Amino acid sequence: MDDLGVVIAFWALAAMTIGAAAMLILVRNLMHAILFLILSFVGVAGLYITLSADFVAVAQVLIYAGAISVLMIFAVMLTPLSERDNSGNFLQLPALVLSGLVIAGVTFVALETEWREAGRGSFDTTAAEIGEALLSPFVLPFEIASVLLVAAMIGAIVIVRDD
Amino acid sequence: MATATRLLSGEDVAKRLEAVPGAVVETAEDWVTLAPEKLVEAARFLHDDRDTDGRFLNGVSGVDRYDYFEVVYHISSLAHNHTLVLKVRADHDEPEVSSVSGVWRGAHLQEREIFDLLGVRFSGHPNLKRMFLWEGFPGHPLRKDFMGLPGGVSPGLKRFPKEDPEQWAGEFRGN
Amino acid sequence: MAIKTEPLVVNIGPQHPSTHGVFRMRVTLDGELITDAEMVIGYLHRSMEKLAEERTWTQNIPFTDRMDYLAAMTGNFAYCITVEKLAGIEVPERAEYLRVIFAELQRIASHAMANGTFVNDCGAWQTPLFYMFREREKILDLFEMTCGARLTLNYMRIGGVAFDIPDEFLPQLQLLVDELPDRFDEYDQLLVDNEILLMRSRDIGIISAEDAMNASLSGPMLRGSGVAWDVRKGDPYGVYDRFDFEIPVGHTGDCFDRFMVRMAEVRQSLSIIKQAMEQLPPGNHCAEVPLNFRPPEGEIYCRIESPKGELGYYLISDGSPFPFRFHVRSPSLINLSALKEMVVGQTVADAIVTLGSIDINVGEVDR
Amino acid sequence: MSLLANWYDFRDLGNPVARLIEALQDAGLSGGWIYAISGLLGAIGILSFVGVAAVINIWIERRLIGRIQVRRGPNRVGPFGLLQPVADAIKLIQKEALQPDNADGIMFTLAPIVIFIPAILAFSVLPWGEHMVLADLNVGVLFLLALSSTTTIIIFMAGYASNNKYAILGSMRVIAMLISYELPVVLALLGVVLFAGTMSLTGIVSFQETYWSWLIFFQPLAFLIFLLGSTAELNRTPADIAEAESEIVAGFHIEYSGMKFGLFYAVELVNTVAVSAIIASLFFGGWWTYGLEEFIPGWILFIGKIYSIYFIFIWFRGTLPRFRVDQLMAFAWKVLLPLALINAMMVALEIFIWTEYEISAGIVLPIFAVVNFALAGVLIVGFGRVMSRTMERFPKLPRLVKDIDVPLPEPSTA
Amino acid sequence: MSIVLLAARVDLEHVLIVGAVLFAIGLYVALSKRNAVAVLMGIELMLNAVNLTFIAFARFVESPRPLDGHVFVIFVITVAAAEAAVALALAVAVYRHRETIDVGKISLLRW
Repeated sequence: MDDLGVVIAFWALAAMTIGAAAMLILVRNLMHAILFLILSFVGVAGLYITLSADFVAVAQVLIYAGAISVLMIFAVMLTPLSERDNSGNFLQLPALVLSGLVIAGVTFVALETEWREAGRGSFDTTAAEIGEALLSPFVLPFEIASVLLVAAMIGAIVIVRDD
Repeated sequence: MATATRLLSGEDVAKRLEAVPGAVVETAEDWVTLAPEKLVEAARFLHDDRDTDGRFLNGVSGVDRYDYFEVVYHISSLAHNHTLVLKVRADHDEPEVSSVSGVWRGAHLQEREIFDLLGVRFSGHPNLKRMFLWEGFPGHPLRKDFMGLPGGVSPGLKRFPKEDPEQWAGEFRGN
Repeated sequence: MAIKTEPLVVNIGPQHPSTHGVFRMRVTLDGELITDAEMVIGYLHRSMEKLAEERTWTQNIPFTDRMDYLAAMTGNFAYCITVEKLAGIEVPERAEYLRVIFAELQRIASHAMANGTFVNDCGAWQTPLFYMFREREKILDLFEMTCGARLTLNYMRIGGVAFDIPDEFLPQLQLLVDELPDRFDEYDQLLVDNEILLMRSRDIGIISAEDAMNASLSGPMLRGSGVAWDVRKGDPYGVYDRFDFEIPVGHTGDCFDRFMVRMAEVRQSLSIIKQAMEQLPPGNHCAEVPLNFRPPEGEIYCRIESPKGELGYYLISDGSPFPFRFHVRSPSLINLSALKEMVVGQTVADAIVTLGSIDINVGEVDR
Repeated sequence: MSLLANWYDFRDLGNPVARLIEALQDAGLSGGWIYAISGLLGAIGILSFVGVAAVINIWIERRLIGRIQVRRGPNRVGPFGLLQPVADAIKLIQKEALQPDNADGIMFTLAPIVIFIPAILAFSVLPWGEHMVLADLNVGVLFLLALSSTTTIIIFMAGYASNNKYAILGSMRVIAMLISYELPVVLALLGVVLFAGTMSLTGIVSFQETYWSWLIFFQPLAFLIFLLGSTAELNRTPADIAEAESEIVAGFHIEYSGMKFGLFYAVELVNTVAVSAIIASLFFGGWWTYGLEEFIPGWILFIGKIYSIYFIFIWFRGTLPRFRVDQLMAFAWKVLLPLALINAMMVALEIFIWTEYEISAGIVLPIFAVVNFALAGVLIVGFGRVMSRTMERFPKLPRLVKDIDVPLPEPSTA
Repeated sequence: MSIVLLAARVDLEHVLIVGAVLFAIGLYVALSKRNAVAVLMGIELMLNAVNLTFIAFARFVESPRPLDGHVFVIFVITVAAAEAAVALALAVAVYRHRETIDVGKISLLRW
């Protein structure tokens, strides 16, 4: 990936994504945290576009920024008597250590592995191929996913139902 | 063509109210005066009685007669198309009349209005609070002697006593 | 087990586009559902009952304009007819007919306003309101032609009316009477055939006939609940017993019935105006009444059918030039008696529609 | 029907840009620069249209609503009141931008600004002419849907940050409503996408050009569902429950004043134009108008179509009362969603028949049009019958009584 | 291999490192926050980081069917949506009984 514009866009979006994700740790208000999470999701979608995955990027915005975050807002608004701050618990230090280890480990692996890089350019179009892939080699997981969605929907309804 | 509403004479009403012994204190040409302690009973009787059918309360009004307060009930029957007038007297210093808002829902607001403007307390009223004037307004302006009372006044808010937050607390409680 | 949520207490009003003035409703919400409602009034209280005790009987007529300022003519009418009954004053025939014509015109204007704002409360973006205003405007033009005022008319006097009608009045009125039925047919098409309006107003804010009577409701609210009662029929005042008209009565007592009763009453009023125009006799328009006349000692309660309901005056005279007690049975206030029962359990949107269908006028609620 | 690619050919403003890019390539600029320059030109074009539209629409909407309401509308400032939007803007800018005491300051300020991003981005994928498209995304339709779903969050942001009960009510309403209306709108567009076989808006327009027919003739049901669904997504009457000024005063933007309110006001107009443009592209052929674009520039035809559809929205606003929240939800879930599902299945069946048996388009497309129109009519009438079963179809008018008639209550047996 | 992250190009390693940082932040949030919704946010961030690496592999690594990574991401998004729905329903259900969604206070294994 050599195009200067795309490289600049990638790093800018990466900075935005990680910055927004880091704000998730820092902000006090849960509602602000959700908004930063949405910003982070949108940033990830932008990263997908720079990696020439336009269908996934749009799906990311549609589902993560448009639906899952709204679900989270619903969850927060439906639990008004609970505390709405975003404080940490006693696991903060171990979590920090663990996170640092994850970054170190993955960076080490990423840099030390010899990847079989294809060196091809960006994809022209992905939607049609994804559709075909979903319906020919991945048709069983596709159907299972729909079953999973139905099961999740029924489960969610059962859990929150008034007894 | 319809005929005009008939106004029952006091004697007629008194005759009907014989079912409630001791209710009628005084019978005038057009109205009867009831004993305060029998008011609700008489009202309930007039409301339920099929011949009188006082299901519709036209209005309740209070009058300051200098020596006493008078609460006037205009009751009518839409089915028989007649109307009758009841009056109840209340003491001028400690005016208190039992509330008929349990009999007629429509008396609810009007009794509040009378309490607000004349200061007649209605015992048994579910929500007896000031309606037009604010909580903490001194005095009851429709009384004839309002101008002579402390706080009763030529206009100007500065002469009213300082507001007490406690008086306001009632307004934000439930009904 | 329901989710424990905080009840949300919302003040609807006093500054709210749909409370028709400075009316305030404090509602407790569970989500969008109203669990409790309390009305807070008095923002427009002008102490008219007290002020009236300091003024002569004639000087009190302008107060009656300013109570229900959307139906000033019927306010005048009720007060004048009560004083006349108290003092036993005979009113000339022509004045009686003029009073009927103006009262019915005022009823059309008031109902047009009520229905326009009702549909506005349902969320129609002011279009029906403007149409209704157009008709009301023509009626106000007629008022202006006769007495020079449009809103607070002060037209009726004890013993008659203040001015005779000008020559061009009757042709203009004829034009209006010919035109209005078509217009209201058109509004029926626009509004009554509108599925959204039906969805919004039917089975909303129901009050049964028995409850309506018990809560002393009157006017279109009582008739909407299915009680065929109209003071003009039941206790004819003035010359109302000479006209042939019908009482529109609703079926279930929901907001739509009240709306439709008003729509139908407009047509009945037009028919009364037509008959009154035909029968209008020549003659004097006002009886001779001294300016500071003293009615005999006594008390009287007299009522008329104002657009909002039964407007009654309870007057006590002690023989002086001033009333001893001046009490108004204001339909707007008493029609609010059942408000809490009607709105609790509904959503906010329905509560607004219900309030709009009651057609209050805060000037008359607070006086 | 190739266009003459002269630089001055105003029939398609994409041509001069293409010429410019060629010239730049000849001058030896790198790809990034050319990309930046062409993007900038397109952005300038879109932003100038959006800006002018936001201003002009104020005038158009107020005048038209005025005509509907038998009044004249603004006619004092400038000829025919044309300068009224300018006066409005000056008034709004002069006003103090109030902020409630306990409002969430940053969110409160950010919301009216951020809400413009999806509104303007929506224009970037629309084809204005044969070569006039800024970003020919091959997932264009999905992109538009994604944009509309983000608007939800921003409106919620505005309502939540205001710290006002009416605003909270409005923003919760908007979230519930937009989530509900996402589904029928997506499914309606699924029918269109299935029929055209592409998600790119350019592709859909060229599909209509290829088969010499607007898509509305094949997708009347999808058109109606999308039109009604988008009134809800746009917060316009009869579905303006989020700002319902007669109930919750102004909903999510009750606390906004001055130019912050002005931005919300403008974004509503811009969004309406965007939705009108989407409808024009998807269902009315975009810039393509049965060969008329040979004589009149395609983008002018497109703007004409946009405003024709915009007129429908204004007409709705001037005529219809508002739904209640639960009625609006029920309408989405019980009427629009099943209809959209049936429509999508029908389209799938038709496309299957078309491709499997290789019938020529000339025979099969008229049949599809007839079938789909018949299906739409049957479904709408049938659903109307089913849904209105609980209530009588026509209201009872008041009965007319000659004389007073009040019955006595039944005598109690006790 | 020189460790120059901000080179004027984007390679697989760079995307992987961005994904790792995102994953680490998500892990930290998921482990250290007290509110159940915040924990869920951390999990969603971790899923996003994984998706990012999938897309990166699809983009850069040689494969006969390079778009399988995208298909995987679609599946992950599907599962994440289902998971979010159920998890938030659980949060609401727990709130109904205990009036809190603080994961530290939901320690009893009975209601």
